[in-house]
Amino acid sequence: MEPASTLPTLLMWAWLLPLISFVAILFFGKHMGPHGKGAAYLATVAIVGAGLLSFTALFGVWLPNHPLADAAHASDPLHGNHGIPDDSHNGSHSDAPTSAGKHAHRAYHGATDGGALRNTQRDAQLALNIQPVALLAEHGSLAEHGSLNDSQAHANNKTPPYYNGDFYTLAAFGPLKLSIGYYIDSLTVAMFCMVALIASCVHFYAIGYMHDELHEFTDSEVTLADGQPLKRPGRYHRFFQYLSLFCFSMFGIVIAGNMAMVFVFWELVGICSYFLIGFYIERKTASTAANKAFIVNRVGDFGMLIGMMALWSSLGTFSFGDTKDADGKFTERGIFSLLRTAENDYHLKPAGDMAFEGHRIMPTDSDGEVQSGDSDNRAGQWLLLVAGVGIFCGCVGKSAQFPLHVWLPDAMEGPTPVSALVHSATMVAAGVYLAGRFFPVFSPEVLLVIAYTGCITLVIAATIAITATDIKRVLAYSTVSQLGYMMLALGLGGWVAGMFHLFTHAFFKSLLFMCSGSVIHGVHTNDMTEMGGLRKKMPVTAYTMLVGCLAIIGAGIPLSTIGFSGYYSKDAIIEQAFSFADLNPVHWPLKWAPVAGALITAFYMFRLWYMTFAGKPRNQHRYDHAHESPRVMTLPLVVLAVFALGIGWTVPGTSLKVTNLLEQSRPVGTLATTHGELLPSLVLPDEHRSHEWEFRKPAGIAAFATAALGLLLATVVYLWRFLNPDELKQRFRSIHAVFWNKWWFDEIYGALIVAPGLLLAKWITKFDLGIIDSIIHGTAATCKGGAKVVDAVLDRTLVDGSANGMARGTWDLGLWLRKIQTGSLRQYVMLLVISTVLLFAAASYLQQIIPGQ
Amino acid sequence: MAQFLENLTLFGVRVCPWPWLAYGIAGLVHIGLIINLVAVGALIFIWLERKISGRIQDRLGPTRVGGKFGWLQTLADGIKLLTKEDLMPNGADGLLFKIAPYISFCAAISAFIAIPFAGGAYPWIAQHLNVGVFFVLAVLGLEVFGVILAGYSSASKWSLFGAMREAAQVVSYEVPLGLCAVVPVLLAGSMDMVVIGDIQAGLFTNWLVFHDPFTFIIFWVFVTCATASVNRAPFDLAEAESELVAGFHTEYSGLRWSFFFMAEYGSMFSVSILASILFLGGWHGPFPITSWLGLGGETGTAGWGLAQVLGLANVLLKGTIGVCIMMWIRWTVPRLRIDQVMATCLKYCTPIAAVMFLGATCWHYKLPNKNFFGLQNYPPGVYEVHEGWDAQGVETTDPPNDPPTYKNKLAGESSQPRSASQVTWDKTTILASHSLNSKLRTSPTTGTGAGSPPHSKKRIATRRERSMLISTTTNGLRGIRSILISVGGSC
Amino acid sequence: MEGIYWPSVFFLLFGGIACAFAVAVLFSKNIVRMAFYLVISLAATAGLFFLAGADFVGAMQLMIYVGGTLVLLVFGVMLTSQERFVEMKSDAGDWVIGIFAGGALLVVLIWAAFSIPAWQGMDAAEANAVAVKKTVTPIAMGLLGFRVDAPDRSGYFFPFEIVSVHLLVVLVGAAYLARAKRKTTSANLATGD
Amino acid sequence: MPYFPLANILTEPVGAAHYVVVGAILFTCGVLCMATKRNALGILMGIELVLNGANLNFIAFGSRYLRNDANTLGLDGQLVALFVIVLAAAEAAVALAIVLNFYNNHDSIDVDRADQLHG
Repeated sequence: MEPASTLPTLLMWAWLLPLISFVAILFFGKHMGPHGKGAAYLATVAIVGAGLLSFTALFGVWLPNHPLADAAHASDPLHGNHGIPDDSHNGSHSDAPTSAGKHAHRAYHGATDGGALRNTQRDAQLALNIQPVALLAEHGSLAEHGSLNDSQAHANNKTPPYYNGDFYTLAAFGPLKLSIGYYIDSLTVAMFCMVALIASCVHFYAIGYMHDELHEFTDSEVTLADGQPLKRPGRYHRFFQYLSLFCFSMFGIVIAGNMAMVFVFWELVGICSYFLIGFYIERKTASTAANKAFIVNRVGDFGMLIGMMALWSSLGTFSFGDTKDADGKFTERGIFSLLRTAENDYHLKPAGDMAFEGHRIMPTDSDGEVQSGDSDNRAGQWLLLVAGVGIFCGCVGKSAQFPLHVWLPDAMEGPTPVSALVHSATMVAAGVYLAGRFFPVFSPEVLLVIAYTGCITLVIAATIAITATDIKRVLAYSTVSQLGYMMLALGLGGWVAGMFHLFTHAFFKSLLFMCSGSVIHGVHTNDMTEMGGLRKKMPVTAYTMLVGCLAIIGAGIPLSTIGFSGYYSKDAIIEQAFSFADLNPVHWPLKWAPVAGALITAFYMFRLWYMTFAGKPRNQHRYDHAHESPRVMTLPLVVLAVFALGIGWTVPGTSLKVTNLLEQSRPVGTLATTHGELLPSLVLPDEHRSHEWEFRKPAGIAAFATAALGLLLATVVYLWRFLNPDELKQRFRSIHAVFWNKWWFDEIYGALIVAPGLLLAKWITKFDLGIIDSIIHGTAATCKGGAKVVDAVLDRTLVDGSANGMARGTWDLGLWLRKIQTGSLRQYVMLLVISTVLLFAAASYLQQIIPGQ
Repeated sequence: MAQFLENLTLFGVRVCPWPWLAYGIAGLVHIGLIINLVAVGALIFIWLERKISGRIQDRLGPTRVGGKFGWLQTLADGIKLLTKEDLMPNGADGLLFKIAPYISFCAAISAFIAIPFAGGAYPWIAQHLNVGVFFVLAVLGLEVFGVILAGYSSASKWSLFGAMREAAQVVSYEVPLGLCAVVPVLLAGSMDMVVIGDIQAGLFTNWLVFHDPFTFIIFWVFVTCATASVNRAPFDLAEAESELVAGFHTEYSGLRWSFFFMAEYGSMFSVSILASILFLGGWHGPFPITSWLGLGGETGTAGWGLAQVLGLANVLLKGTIGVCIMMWIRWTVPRLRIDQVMATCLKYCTPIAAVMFLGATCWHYKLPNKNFFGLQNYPPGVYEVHEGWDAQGVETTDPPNDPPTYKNKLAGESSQPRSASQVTWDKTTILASHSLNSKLRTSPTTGTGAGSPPHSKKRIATRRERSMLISTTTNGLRGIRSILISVGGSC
Repeated sequence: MEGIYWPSVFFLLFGGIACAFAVAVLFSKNIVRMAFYLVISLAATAGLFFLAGADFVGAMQLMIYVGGTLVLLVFGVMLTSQERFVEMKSDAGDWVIGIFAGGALLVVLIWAAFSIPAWQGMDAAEANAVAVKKTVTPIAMGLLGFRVDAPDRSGYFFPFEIVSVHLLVVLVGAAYLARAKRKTTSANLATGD
Repeated sequence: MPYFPLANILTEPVGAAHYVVVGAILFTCGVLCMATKRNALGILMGIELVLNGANLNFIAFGSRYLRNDANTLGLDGQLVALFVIVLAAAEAAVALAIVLNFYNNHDSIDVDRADQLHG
């Protein structure tokens, strides 16, 4: 199997299958089976087929050709170069910033087999957690070496293995090429598998969940003018049509080989979420929520466009990967390799043109006061900042980060399977995925912005989730909060941690949402205050949801490798935060926010679980009618529960685990401690540093302690009822008000943006009506008057006169010619014959009398 | 025939000193043979029809005249018809009324001009036309003209209705009939009936009806359309006794009436022979007995003659069986209504024929030279198109020392005295046509032009025709070209 | 008999028949007989085509004109065959003008035909030397766009397609024009008209 | 004055001119049919004659037996004649349909009655 050809083919078909399904349902959906039921099967078959292709790509093509770290160190380009010390770079980094003493970590000096040693240590540590004390001791000894040697001595990581190319070139405008391309590395393949797996579960689940739509649907939430609830034909096939398009779009983002294609599919994902959130379009709330999601995303996309323009105008390409010819020479360089060149040891450095372009946006900044780097370089750095923040703006919108997080909770108006998909694998994942994909472009300053955004988001969202009573809304804010975790991890340099959390979160969040959907399906309400005690009625839902809750709070045995999936990823993030804060004590909030977030997460998740499943029923009527969902819905729950439990584990007997897979596509040049150019004090630690015991221990203990504390609090308040939540609410009324009203974000936006916008529009309307219209009316009146004059003088006498004269002449001629037209066919023929003969005669005669013949 | 007579010498004296005399005698002999075939055939078929209808209706049929089977019954009928009064209605258009039966009869006979009765290099055929299939269909279409004139000139409403129905029916059925006939033409790459018949040599699996599923289906469509186009039951609307008394021949009696019947049986016979040549191997039996017995060989030998006679017997037998099947159908199936007749043609026969034509084309394109049984034993010459042009459209010139061929002799180029055994045959001559034109133009010079050298190189080039071999065993562009050329050859 | 050039004899025969029956068409009063004479004239024309080496066109003439067009014509004749239409006389004045004009036209045409020496024909030896060429395949290839006879001339594929579509349209249109009109008024229904 | 080689027509090959003469006769007869017949079908027959006369010319100018020089139409003559035949068939179908319609509307096939378009 040649991966360069098979991978794109497999993934292309995995990508196109949902499109085929979409097109088929679009045209024939209504006629597929009774009430369009066949559409569901078609869409499900398509996504399952895509999943099969994706897993084939992963296990059949990628893994055999790219063995994971343990299997073959030497052959792996990622790890291979760890063992090769790069002496040539020692000098260039000797003037690297301060705090070298604090960089007491792995220092690999030349001749030894340090790389292999380190790898062995790290993998052993991650996989089996053997003898932490001994490892600590070894680290200690290494640290002494490190203090002796230069901390930057070890080489940066190269470009990860990838395959890129174009399926089809849409257009080429000079150097700018718009193409449908692919960029496939292990992240792409893993994302395909994850998206397809979750989407398959969602499809199966939706087959059961959406069965109301099979027949005429009575929407009890929409009241018509006559007081009757709205009745409308079911839109079963339409739902699956959108789902297919959604999956297709997400696959498109993941496989995209250039920024332009990302943007196209980015917008497709947006429009799909618009369709799906507004699926119950007759409900005012749903249509408003859909509009809100769409418009808020536009704000982010505006920034993304700016970022794209900045990159394009200075780099001249949209492509991620390098294009090489058969000899391995570059024919066209991608963004990543332009910004992180091998000459520069894969450190981020503005490309040549960026300085020039940078001057345009930062003209006054040319007289730099910072000694590091010349003025041109600083201008380029500013441009990189603009580009990075711009791209990140898109991610902010899509991944619902502060301050654009307001749309995601409202997106609850869509059907629950959509929420499960939007909140786990597709829409919001797209933002994090893009941030991960563009990671090599982000300078440390941009990463700091990302980190703070994620930090704020995670705290705010978590606090709102505490007070929400709508079961889906709690989960929605939990999603926002978890996305904040991911962004925080990325911003702190923890690429693997962030992406890993994306994967684990996808599984347990989709599980949680589908469980909540199952609950809603069972009790027909979203309100947790009307639930309670459902554990007995719907055991499968309850216990799978319990698995989800445990996963999201990161339950596990501290400092071990045993735990739910969230345990691995969340601990990795907190470790990264500790590692970062160790180097940058100024940014202490970034250290404590995730810890605090873990506490709140545990609290609100178990609040949710207790309110729903434990205790006594609060609404006996609803409790009596509650029932377990059909098997087509619970089966995906169980599947997802298994994954939520075990996605972070190593496959026994192999080194196959998600982090190892992700490590293979670690972005170029991110395995080194770097420093900000614009903020020289900012130090971005190498991610591997966070795995050291020094940070593992406090982080693990903190995470466990906070989670346990949160769980305990929730138990105390909501299960044992030692503390009455209503009394607490009364006591902390002001804080509750803040949380309950979602920090008044919607109101603030309404007052700051929407109201001034409306006011401005009103003024402009007045300007339009009063001034512009009067100008136009005046002009029109003038023209009209002029025309009247011309009409009277010129038109009526001269033009009309001549036209009438011609008409009269024609009329008279016609009257005269009329006599010839007798209407008799035979006379016409006779005329023809006679005139032919006459013509012949005339021609012959003329031929004779004309001289010179 | 004409060539034979032209060169025939008895006791050292040429029998025909002038070529036109040879042609005249040959023509008379052909005409006599054909008229005899149609007339005697009609006698036999009428008797056969009465016997068959009798047996089908559980009675004996004619038994009296001529012995046990009543085999002279038709002769007696004929004598009776001859002695009948020749009536003509008062309001009739005399000229047309009188001439109409002869038109039908002539058309029926004319069809036999182009029908070969035995194939081979020297086919037994009155006039070897290279557009034979086309000619036969055209002439069969003419037969309706007599019917229409008869219907009109009888000054009878019954007759007029019959003629109108006949006109509508025949004109409609010519379309699917032509479509069906095009398929064998396509497969053979020629409209020459001799070629079409000769490609089906060998086992019966080589018959074009077994060439592929499409030809098998289209054969039955052909049978249906042929039945309709010769105006036989269940399509005999023009003479529907129950509604129109006797249709177009209501007012006819005596010999004129019998001419219509001879025309009908003649055309039945001709379409049956046409079907047998197009689909059922023609003069080739189901098993190649002649080649097993080692017959054939040099033209003019006894073995060859025996083989030709066997072929003749095959053709006549197949034609007779076809006629018998038509009779069987007539006495089994009730007559359709006129709208049903038209629906059968327009809604069923034409679309089926069109689709089958397409299918056969695709088969021929995808599996050239292969039939339904997966055999590959069509003679290679089947898929060669022999013309005076090569694939690039350039006229080819001959090597100067080519052996003299049939064409050369026909053109009178060679001065050697020819006997049939001396003539060298090659593949091209099978397809060589000698149209009316070429015969008229070249034959007078054979006597006078003997010994005259070839005039110029150009003349040689144009006289000699080279074969253009189109390989059909390869697909792709060349395959497409072969289809184009065979379609072109069949158009 | 020895000096007779037989193609010319057949030309005279066919041409004579064609002209004679064309004149018969002109002077016949009965519409059905006109059709009959026309058939004979056209069949003789087909013979002339054969004689000129255009055997395929001749066969087409037989099949389409004589077999198809005239059947249609006769069909029309019968549909309208009422006594008053079978023989419709024209004015004598029309005849006089027609004969004079037509005669003048004929004279002009014949005079023109014989005034070009290249059209006079070849001598016998030259005519005998002309090669016999079959026309079916070249015509078919020409219709399919390949000119095997004259590679420098263009093929007729496109006109062929246009004519095919044209025929289809014409036949549909003709069927539409000639379709039976439904009598819709209730009065007609009541009276059985 | 042109040379009329009628004397030796039996012993010499005919030329294109002879064909043209036959075509001219057919043409003239057709034209006169159109000009004198009152029956619409007669006019149709005249058209057929005219087309045949024209066809005869095409065939004659394309025939290498009648005029064997480089200026012959060659197969083009035959191809054009084919098109004429096919179009004549189409024309006849339409014309018959028109005539039948005319008959249905006017209960007559007298073309002299079809003079609504007179001036």
